[in-house]
Amino acid sequence: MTAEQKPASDYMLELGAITKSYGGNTILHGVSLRVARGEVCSIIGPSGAGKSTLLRCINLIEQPDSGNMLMDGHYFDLSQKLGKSDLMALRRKCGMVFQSFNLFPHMTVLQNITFPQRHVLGKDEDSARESALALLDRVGLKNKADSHPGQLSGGQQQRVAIARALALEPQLMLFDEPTSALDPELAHEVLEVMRELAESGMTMVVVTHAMNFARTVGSHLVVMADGAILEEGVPEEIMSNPSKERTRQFLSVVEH
Amino acid sequence: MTAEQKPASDYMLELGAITKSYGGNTILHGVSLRVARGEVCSIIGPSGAGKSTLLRCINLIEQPDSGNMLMDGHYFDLSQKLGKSDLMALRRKCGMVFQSFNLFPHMTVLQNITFPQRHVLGKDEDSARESALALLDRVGLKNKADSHPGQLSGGQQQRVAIARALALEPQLMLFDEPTSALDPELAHEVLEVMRELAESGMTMVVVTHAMNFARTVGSHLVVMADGAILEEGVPEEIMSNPSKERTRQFLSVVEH
Amino acid sequence: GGSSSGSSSDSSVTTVASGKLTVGVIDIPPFSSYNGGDPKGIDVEIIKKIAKDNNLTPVWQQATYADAVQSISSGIIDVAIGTIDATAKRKQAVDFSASTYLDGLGIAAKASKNVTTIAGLEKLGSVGTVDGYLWVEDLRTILGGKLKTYPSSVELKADFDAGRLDAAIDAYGVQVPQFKADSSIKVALANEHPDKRVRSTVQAPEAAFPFTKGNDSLGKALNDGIKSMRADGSIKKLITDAGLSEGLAKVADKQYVVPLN
Amino acid sequence: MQTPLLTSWGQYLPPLLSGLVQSVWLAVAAIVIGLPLAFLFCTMVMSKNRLIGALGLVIVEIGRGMPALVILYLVYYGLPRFGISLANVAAAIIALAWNYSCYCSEIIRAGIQSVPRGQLEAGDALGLDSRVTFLRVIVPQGLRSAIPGLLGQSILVFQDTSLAYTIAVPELMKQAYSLGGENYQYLRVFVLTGLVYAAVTLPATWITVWMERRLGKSY
Amino acid sequence: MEPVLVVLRGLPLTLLITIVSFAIGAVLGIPLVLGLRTVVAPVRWLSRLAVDLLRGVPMIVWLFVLKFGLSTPAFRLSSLEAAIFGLGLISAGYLAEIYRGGIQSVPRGQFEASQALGIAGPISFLRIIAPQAARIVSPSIATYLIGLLKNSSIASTIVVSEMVFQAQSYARQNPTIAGILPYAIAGLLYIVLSVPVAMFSRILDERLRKAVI
Ligand SMILES: Nc1ncnc2c1ncn2[C@@H]1O[C@H](COP(=O)(O)OP(=O)(O)OP(=O)(O)O)[C@@H](O)[C@H]1O
Ligand SMILES: Nc1ncnc2c1ncn2[C@@H]1O[C@H](COP(=O)(O)OP(=O)(O)OP(=O)(O)O)[C@@H](O)[C@H]1O
Ligand SMILES: [Mg+2]
Ligand SMILES: [Mg+2]
Repeated sequence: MTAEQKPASDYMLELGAITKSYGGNTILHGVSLRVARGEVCSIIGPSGAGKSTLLRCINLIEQPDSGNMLMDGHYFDLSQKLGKSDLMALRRKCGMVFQSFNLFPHMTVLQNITFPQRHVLGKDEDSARESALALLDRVGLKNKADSHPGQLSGGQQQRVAIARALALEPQLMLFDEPTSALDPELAHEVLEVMRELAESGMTMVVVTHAMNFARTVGSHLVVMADGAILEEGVPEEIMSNPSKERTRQFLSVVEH
Repeated sequence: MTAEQKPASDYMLELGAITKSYGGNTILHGVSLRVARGEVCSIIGPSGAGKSTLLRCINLIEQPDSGNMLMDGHYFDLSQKLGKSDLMALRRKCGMVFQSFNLFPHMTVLQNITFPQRHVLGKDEDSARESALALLDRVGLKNKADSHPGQLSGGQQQRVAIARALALEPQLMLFDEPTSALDPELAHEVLEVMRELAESGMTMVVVTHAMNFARTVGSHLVVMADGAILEEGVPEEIMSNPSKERTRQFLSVVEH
Repeated sequence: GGSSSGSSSDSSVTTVASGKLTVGVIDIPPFSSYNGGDPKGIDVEIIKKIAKDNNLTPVWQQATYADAVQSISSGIIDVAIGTIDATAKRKQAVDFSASTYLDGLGIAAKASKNVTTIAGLEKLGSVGTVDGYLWVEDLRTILGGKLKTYPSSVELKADFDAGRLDAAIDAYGVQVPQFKADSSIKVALANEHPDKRVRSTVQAPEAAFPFTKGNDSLGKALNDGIKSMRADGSIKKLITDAGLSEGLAKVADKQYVVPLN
Repeated sequence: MQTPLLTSWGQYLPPLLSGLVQSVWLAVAAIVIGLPLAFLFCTMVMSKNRLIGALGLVIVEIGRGMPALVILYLVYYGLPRFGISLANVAAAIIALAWNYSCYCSEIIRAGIQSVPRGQLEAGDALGLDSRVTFLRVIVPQGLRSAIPGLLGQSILVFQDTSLAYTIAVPELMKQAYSLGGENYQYLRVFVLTGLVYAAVTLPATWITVWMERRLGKSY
Repeated sequence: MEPVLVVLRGLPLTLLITIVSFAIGAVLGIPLVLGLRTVVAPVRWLSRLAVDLLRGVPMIVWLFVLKFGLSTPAFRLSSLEAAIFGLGLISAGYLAEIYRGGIQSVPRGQFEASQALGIAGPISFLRIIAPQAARIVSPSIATYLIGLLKNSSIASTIVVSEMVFQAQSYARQNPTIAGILPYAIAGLLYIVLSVPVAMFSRILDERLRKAVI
């Protein structure tokens, strides 16, 4: 057991020098990051910077090579192989939303949400159903409960994916480019749901190219390039006055 | 033969009341449009508006149900089944670039460009190779000539796709959301190539969500919704002062 | 022999390939065996003699039962050999020569079981035989579900060897060499104890050569040859040389066709 | 002189149909036994344990590598040498089921591998137990894309029941040979037999195509 | 030792039937798959029926019907010809279906891109679609080839002396030996022959999965 209960700190998430390589290729060169409770942390940066890899390391879809992590008071030594119970504890605390939605296509929208509730939280059918419907209502899709994901637009699918992640009552939500597969209008409806979520106080880490969202909703902006954090701080400040040339170059392109 | 030679007009493309339906579903309700020579015409509008369908009707990947078209002096009666020679004439005049690149994955970058030159224009190996390399140079990818598309980034692939379409020396280029599958930086490099192309005097019809491109490069903006043109005119004017509520709503979302 | 009718041959017999007798050889020793192109067996010797007497060169083709029969109907071969019995139904599709020898019903069983009669079979658990023999239907009436039928002697014997069958019923002549090396198995000729319920034991089926329907010149040649070999004892000698009982040579005067007409 | 074709077919049909019943039941039994086996072999082949994986591979490759007829002979005539003596129907079912399950195992594996990786990751991210993810998320989707292949293989196992005639199972092909041996009209008998097989396999194929098309559409 | 030699004697014919009928099927499968995909409805239905009949009637029956049903004094197939031709036709049916699957899994965009470039239908099919489809279906084709190798044994029923026929014939001519032995030998030989193809197809499959196409 590498996880121990610690007194709750102000930070929901503290990453210490996380490294990750594939084959001989080092993708993350010791990334450290602190995300405060209730904060919306946006990560931006060029393609291949390692943003997705970092997110996947946080919820341990990929096991980092070294580093440590403190999530909501649980400490993880990432250089050791983590046990099942550690993984379970971590995943109960943290939900994830993918660029390509990854809804289960063979289940209805409702089942997509109740299934993990029942198998992870051990909820019974009725209470899972009840909270699933409440969540669908929250993302504006109560009337689609019995549809299959294939019958929904991309924007609707992504909203279901958010509801599915929320169903496990996570403390932290990770988003990996949740809108970049979507048309502007559909992206907008997803960003609106995320904005409401942020307003409700959820701690969020969001990889995104939606600069407007990062500026207006985000309270913390992280710029990554080449497997490291280039700079971080208050979004408005970095956007108007980046300290690194690489950031300036990237921002000029993203904002056209 | 439904195509006849007419004296060259100021317009590269004139569409007259084009309609198209799938099954019983009418997608285009009589679209008319004129694109002047050397003009960059941007088409914007919400998902499902029929933008892609219109583009596919222009180069006749889909045969419209009715309407007519004058392209670079060739007249096409679109309510009749078009013969092979009409289709060939049309496709020699007009190149197309797709959202998903659609390069031929089993050929090298060079072969992707020389293959249609040799089979459509009947060029010999050497001259095809020479002009292909010149085009690759133009899109900044001469050094990737012998790579396979799978080895390139999305932005590089799309630039090759542009070179491939240019290889047939078209009078008109059609782009269907050429950057929406790309990360901002990669999108930027493709938009740069398109900007240069426009500056060289190519007539272009571009379906896009890149408002900055439509504003700065485009000389003509078309807003589509529900299978019809909502409004059209000078980009800056429409963007700053749309005449239709639907346009206003769409613009507010696209520009965040 | 007779007057010459073929232009390119000096045989009076019409055959598929003139001057040649194309023979389908079914592997069923000791009656016939392809033997890599140099066929051996009782039927082979009879055919060789007839071919020689009629100025025909025998051409041997390896055959299976179904393939041989259909090849005769389709005019691919002239005649098939391999202890085949004549029946009225079969005569609608092919013609049969005069009978060559008796096809006795053999019963092979553990010597300890001492089964030598049809009645003895009824006490056993399971009995196998080969499809196509004339006794199959009669046996089925008596034995019902206890009777299993196999595509050829090979499968029958394999199953008997595997111990699933208490008795194997096959042509007596086939069983004698099959089990001659195994003293624990006794092969009995059921015809020595006729049982009315199985006609083949009352009057043994007679083997004959099927040939192309309507080829009368070939029929005559076959009949003449067989009758003369029967008369001069050469068939009997072939049978005894193969180690079989000479009783098999005692073919009745009237040809036996099932059902008897 | 010759009986008219249709009259003789009329006479052949009853025994052929009784053989058909036997064939269908052999095929059904082989499928009912073979499908769970296919899952077992597939999980073995896909297992992370190298030993189990290798064992699975050997079973599957032998099952696919030998003609069904040879498997049948080995099971029926060979096993008694090791003291295992099976009834002919049982041997036929086992041989067909083995052959069938080995092919199906590969079809299922291909189906499972065609499920996008994102599904596995989503299961992980939701904290689902990896067994739950595999059984409830990956397998149902993989099976769906495997269904046309499995149906096709089931049609083939029905045709392969014809091999059971060599071990004296009175199925359709065996009835055909018996009829042919009785009246020497093999060609007529076989043409009718082919039609009887087709009467089952053609509709079955069309159902497969129809299912494929339905499954091709989204959920 | 002798049974091994006898079965080995059938090996050349087994290989000949397998290879030639596979080649016939691979070629005839092309017009069939074009028929399956044509817009001309009657041609499409006929192709469908042909493919389904070829696949739906057991090989044993096809071979018998080909050898004897087509037989007239003027035109006659020898056993070997009937076996090769019959298995070739049946393979065409199976391969046409495999081809169809491959063509369907080439992304639509590839058809549209060649159309937009004005590349003529036949060239686009041969040079753009077919090579991509071929990569997709090559594992299925390898699997089918292994199946065909084994199914060539059905030719024994119309007296083609390939391996199983040799095994059968040996068993029949030597009634005293264990009838099962030659079959076991033949079975082993089939595995020996098919394992390399299976391995090759597995490697090919993995390679193509990873391939930077
Ligand atoms: N499973 C893997 N095996 C090997 N290399 C990988 C793997 N996953 C990612 N990489 C490499 O790691 C680097 C960073 O990838 P990552 O997906 O984290 O970038 P990103 O910042 O999310 O980029 P994008 O904006 O394109 O999504 C890339 O060079 C990628 O090729
Ligand atoms: N082949 C087809 N068959 C049936 N309906 C189609 C077909 N292609 C397009 N449609 C329908 O036509 C409508 C317009 O589609 P189109 O792709 O032209 O929209 P679009 O404006 O390009 O949208 P997007 O921004 O999402 O690309 C949509 O409702 C779509 O479902
Ligand atoms: Mg990423
Ligand atoms: Mg579109």
